[in-house]
Order: sequence, then structure tokens, then C-alpha cells
Amino acid sequence: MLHTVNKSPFERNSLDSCLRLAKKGSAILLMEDGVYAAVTGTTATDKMASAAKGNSVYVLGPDMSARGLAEDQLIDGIKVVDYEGFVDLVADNDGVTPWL
Amino acid sequence: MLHTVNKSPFERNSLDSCLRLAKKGSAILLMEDGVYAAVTGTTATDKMASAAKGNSVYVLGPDMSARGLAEDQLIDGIKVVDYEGFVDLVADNDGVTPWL
Amino acid sequence: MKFGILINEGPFTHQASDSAYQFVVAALAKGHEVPRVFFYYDGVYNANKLSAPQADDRNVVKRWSDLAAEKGVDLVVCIAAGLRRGIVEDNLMEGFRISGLGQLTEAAMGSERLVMFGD
Amino acid sequence: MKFGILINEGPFTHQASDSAYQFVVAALAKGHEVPRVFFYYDGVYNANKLSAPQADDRNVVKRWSDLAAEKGVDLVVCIAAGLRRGIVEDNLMEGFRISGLGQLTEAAMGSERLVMFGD
Amino acid sequence: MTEVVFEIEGVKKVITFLNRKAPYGTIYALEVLESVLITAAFEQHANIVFVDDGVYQIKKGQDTAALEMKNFLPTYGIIEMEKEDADEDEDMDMNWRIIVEKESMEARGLTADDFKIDVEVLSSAELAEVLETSDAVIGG
Amino acid sequence: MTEVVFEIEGVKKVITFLNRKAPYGTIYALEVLESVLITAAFEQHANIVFVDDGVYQIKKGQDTAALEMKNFLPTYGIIEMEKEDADEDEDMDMNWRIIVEKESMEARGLTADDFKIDVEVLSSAELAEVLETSDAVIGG
Repeated sequence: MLHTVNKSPFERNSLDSCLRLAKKGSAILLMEDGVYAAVTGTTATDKMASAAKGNSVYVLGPDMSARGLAEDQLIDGIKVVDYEGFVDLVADNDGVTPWL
Repeated sequence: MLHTVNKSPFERNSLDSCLRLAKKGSAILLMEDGVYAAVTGTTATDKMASAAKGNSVYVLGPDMSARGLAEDQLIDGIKVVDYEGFVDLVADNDGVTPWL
Repeated sequence: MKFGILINEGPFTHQASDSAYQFVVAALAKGHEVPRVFFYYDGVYNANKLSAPQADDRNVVKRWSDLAAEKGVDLVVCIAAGLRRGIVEDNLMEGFRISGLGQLTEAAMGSERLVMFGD
Repeated sequence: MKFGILINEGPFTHQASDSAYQFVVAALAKGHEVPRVFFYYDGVYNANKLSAPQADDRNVVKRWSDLAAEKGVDLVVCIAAGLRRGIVEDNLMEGFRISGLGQLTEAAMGSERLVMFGD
Repeated sequence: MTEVVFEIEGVKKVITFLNRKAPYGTIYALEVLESVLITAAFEQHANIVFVDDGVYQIKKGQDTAALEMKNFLPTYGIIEMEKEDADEDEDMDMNWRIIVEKESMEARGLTADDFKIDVEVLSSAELAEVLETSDAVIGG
Repeated sequence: MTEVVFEIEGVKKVITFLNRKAPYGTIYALEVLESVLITAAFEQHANIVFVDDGVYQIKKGQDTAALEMKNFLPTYGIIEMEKEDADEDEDMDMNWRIIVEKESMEARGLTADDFKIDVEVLSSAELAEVLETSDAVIGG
């Protein structure tokens, strides 16, 4: 299962709910305002870094660039994908759970 | 200053921001999905009860009724108003800060 | 007292327009003035005359229009926000008019309170 | 592989429609099929042909319409959600059609993946 | 305009509706119900799940008269009936589950008695398994 | 249709724009800028405040090319220029402040150097005072 999170971890509870309800080992894609969870040095970094140990966490590159986030700020273990990579994630997992 | 909060304290950070940035002694109106912060027995009760000691906190009755919340569940010190009471709050305070 | 109203969301999806309407009705009933309601962002959708809600639901667009006719409230739709979203003269409900953002600034300057409803 | 797409928000205000569009373009480029995009909730506003964004901005409505023409994607607007919000035949952009919610269930049943974009 | 016809003869899927939003502040709670109901017409399996503020959608005692808004609650009764019909009809291959997450319910000081309809209360871990085995998830 | 004319001759107010939302995920950051700019045409005082995810609006290095979305950042440069013009013009009675809340900035690991424009960094307590003394607050 691929879980998509499109909200800022500071504004909403979507990331918390996703981390609580995504099965260990499943894939998580941070996109739109959800990409703010992918970087180091914030109050959301610890929980995301911890999640990146038990899950495959991805972040959408075009959404990072739009928001001025650089790849060298990424939390260890989080991989950057573009829209083609997003498509691959959907194809390679057997379903998508959107945390809207 | 009257501060209005229309979001659930569980879903968003609006109430936290309001409580951090509302001057002590100012008025706070919980409305729309914000009314869930007005009742006892939830994980948001403590911070709201504490805020109700330093601020005048109001909750919009019609929004409570729609959501099935009863007045006997209210946190001590929170007062129920209807839309006419809302109008009075706007008139009696010298401005409105919306925490949208 | 004079209240200016700002609405940032469209009908049905968010409660903003409902809350604003109930507030305005209550304010007028108490003898206050509501000279202008300004519709911004998705709020411009409140002026879409093609909106046809189910028979057992409230008609948000018509309700604003009726209020304007009965109470002389000036309903202003932001031209830039409206163009982007396709709310233009062709589909504008009676009682609304399209104008610039200056009308919001004027409402803030000319009213004793500005009350905003949104997401 | 076949992807069904569900869009829950209108153009400009939320990124949902942009994200969905970029996803669909990438999926088609990789040789996947996107037989249908279903527009629900405020997503119906993506079909408003009166939308006229500024010259330096993308035209969300036209972009979907062009994609439908070029790639044969079936763009379906929910009739109930559209009626409530005033998206009807009169203002429906070319390339979109209005139909019932069963078209969403069919897309979920007939596609190998359902991908949803919203607020 | 393209009109696609899907081959759905004999297709049986598990569709999960992940309801996370409070009622009335937004319309999501109401409009998703229409898509749940249509699922019955196609005799598909469905999980109707209430998580986070979504648990407030089925709270008893909602009275929207003063707001002049449509009451969302009666529609949940129809969904409960659809589920019961499917459970009782042996010829019908349609399994519906109505699920509340325990953690979300308790964080809001609610118990199963506060709900207008009968629900299964599942832990986060149990619900994670339900999501994992769904063919399609409709959130909102 | 009613067209109201307000008496605004000589009126001078303090209008605060309370920006709390991240850019691009929603359009609020962009559309509020148009209302900030029009405030200059009426020579009103303005506080342009960035709180919560609003601080991300003015982060340097935004590149929206791959999203094909309009870049919001250049408009903040125009606002900064309007402020500087007002500060330098002795005949102009228009006081603009561009403010970031320290707590919001630090929670996101940012410093004033990360911003595209010059800002005043205020504590929550100092910002509370700014809000308290505003005549109108436009949020979003």
C-alpha cells in the first residue's frame, strides 16, 4: 500500500494519522504541502526520521523545489521522486491510501 | 479584540496559534468545527480549560447543537452565545482576528 | 454600528458562507448596518446563478440575493478572483456586482468592524 | 496498467487539480492508461468553461480539455455535486461530460488503481 | 468528449471510505455518503471507516435546525440498513463493515454508545490491516 | 443591486494581514498579496504578518517551473518596495511593517536569512500586541 500525505505536519494531523495507521513496511509519499515533513531541523523531523526507519518514505521533488527546499536538507533515508517516480510507486504498490 | 476559531483542535493548529497569540484577557469565540474544543473529556480539554481562566471564552450554540454537543458537557467558564450574542461580541470588542 | 463582511469560501463545501449569512441576519435584526459583503477567493462561487441545490437543502446563492434585495446589502464579487474561477457577468446572480479589490479596502476603512469568514 | 483518477477540489485554490494533471501526464508518458478522471465535490469547478486565468498563469480548465481531446481521457463531472455548485451543461467546458456517481464506482472497479487528489 | 466503457462484469472489489472530517464545517461527510450508497448498487464490498474527526459524523443528537443546514445523520441510518440487508440476504455477495478507530474515539471522549449506528471498534493496528487489504481507498 | 459609497475621506486605519498558510498547496498566499497591494493605493497602514506555515511564503529559492504554477515570490519584492517607498517619502503617512513570528520561524528550522525580503522578527508576545492594536485583521 502507498500512503500519500499532502498536508503540512505543522498545520494538520494528516501525517500523524498516516504514521499511526500505515502498516509497518508500507510506502509513504510526501507531496504538496506534505513535503515540509521531509527536511531536517524542524519540530516534525524526529517523528519523520523515525518513520523513515520502518517505512519506505518518498518525497515529490517538484513540490520541494516550488517551496524552496533543497535535497541536502532531506532526512536520512527519504528518497526524492518526480511525477514519473510517483507513477511507478502507484503501479508497484497494490493500492493508494490518500490522507486528505 | 475578539478572536474567532472555526477549526477542530484535533485537525489543525488554529486553536494553538490563537491561544499563543491572543493577548491575555481578550475574548475568544469557538465556532463551526471549533466548538469541539469547548467540551470536557477530550485530549484538547486541558489547554482549553486553562485558556478559559485567562480569557473570556465563548462558544456558538447553534454550531454545538448541529454537532450533537450538549451544554452540560461544557468546560467550566465557557459561555454559550447564539448569533445575536456573536454580533454583540463583535460590537463590544474593538476588532476581530479570524484564525482561519 | 457598521460591519463589513469578507467571505473566502464557496457555498456548501465550507460553512463560511452559512456562518456569514446567519451573522448578517442577526446583525441587521439588532439594528446594525451591513453595507457591504465582499466575496474573495472561492467566495466568488456564492454568486453563481446556475447553482441549483436539492429541494430539501438551503439555497445559499438565492438567499444572499434575496437579502440584498430586501435589505440593500451591497454584494461585491472580486473581479480577479472571479475571472480565474469563471464567475463573470454571464453567470452572475441578481443582486451581486463585480468590482475590484479596492472595494474590500473601502469596506475595511468605512466600517467600524471587519468580520471575516473562511476555511 | 489502468489508473482511475478522482479529483475533489477546484482549480487554483488547492493544488489537487495540478497534482492530478501532472500525475496523469506522467502516467500516459510511461505507457499507462488513464481511461477516466472523475470530478467530485468542488472538483466540478474544473469544468467551468468561463474560467479565464491571468495570461502569465496556467489555464487549468483548458489543460484538462486539451488532454481529453489528445489522449481520449473520459472527464466525468458528478451531476449531484455539479448541480449544487452550478456546473451544468450551460457552462461545461468541451471535453467534459456530466454523469452520475456510478461512473466513479465503475472507474474504481474497472481500473487497477484509484488515485485520489484533494484537500 | 470520450465516453469510456469499463469491463466490470463479475468484478468484486473492496472499497474503503476513509472519513476523517467533522460534519457541517465542511460538506465532505455528506457528499461521501452518496458515493457509499452507489457502491451498493454495484454490489461491491465496502469498509465505511471513521477516523480522527470523522468519528463525529455519526455522533447522536445532531440538530441543524438553527443553522438551516441539511442534517447529515439520517443518511447513516440508510447505510446501516444497506449493510443489514446485505448481511441477511444469502444470495447477496456483499460484505460491508462500519468501523470506528478506537484511538480517535477515545481522544474525543466518546464511546460506542455515543454513535447513532452500530459500529465495529478497531484498534489502530487492526484498522491498518483493513486499509492494507483494500482495493481502493476513497478519503476525505 | 445596491452600490454603497463609503465615506473614507481622511480615514487612516491599521490593517493587519495574518498569513498562516504555506504557498502552492493552496492559493491563499498569492491572492492575499493583491489585497495587500491595494492597501497602498488607499495609503493605509499595514502589518504584513507571517505566522505558522505562512513563514514559508517568503522562503528563498522557490522554483515552480516543474509544477507549471505561478511563482508567488516576486510579488513579495513588490510589497517590500512599497514599504521602502513609504518609509522614505516624508509626505506619505503610511507605516508598513513586515513581521515574522519568531516561534513559527524556529519551529521550522528557519532564520531571517532564509527569507527573500527583510523582516522584523517578533516574539509571540510582541506580535500579540500588534494584533491587539489593529483596526482590521484579514486572515487566511
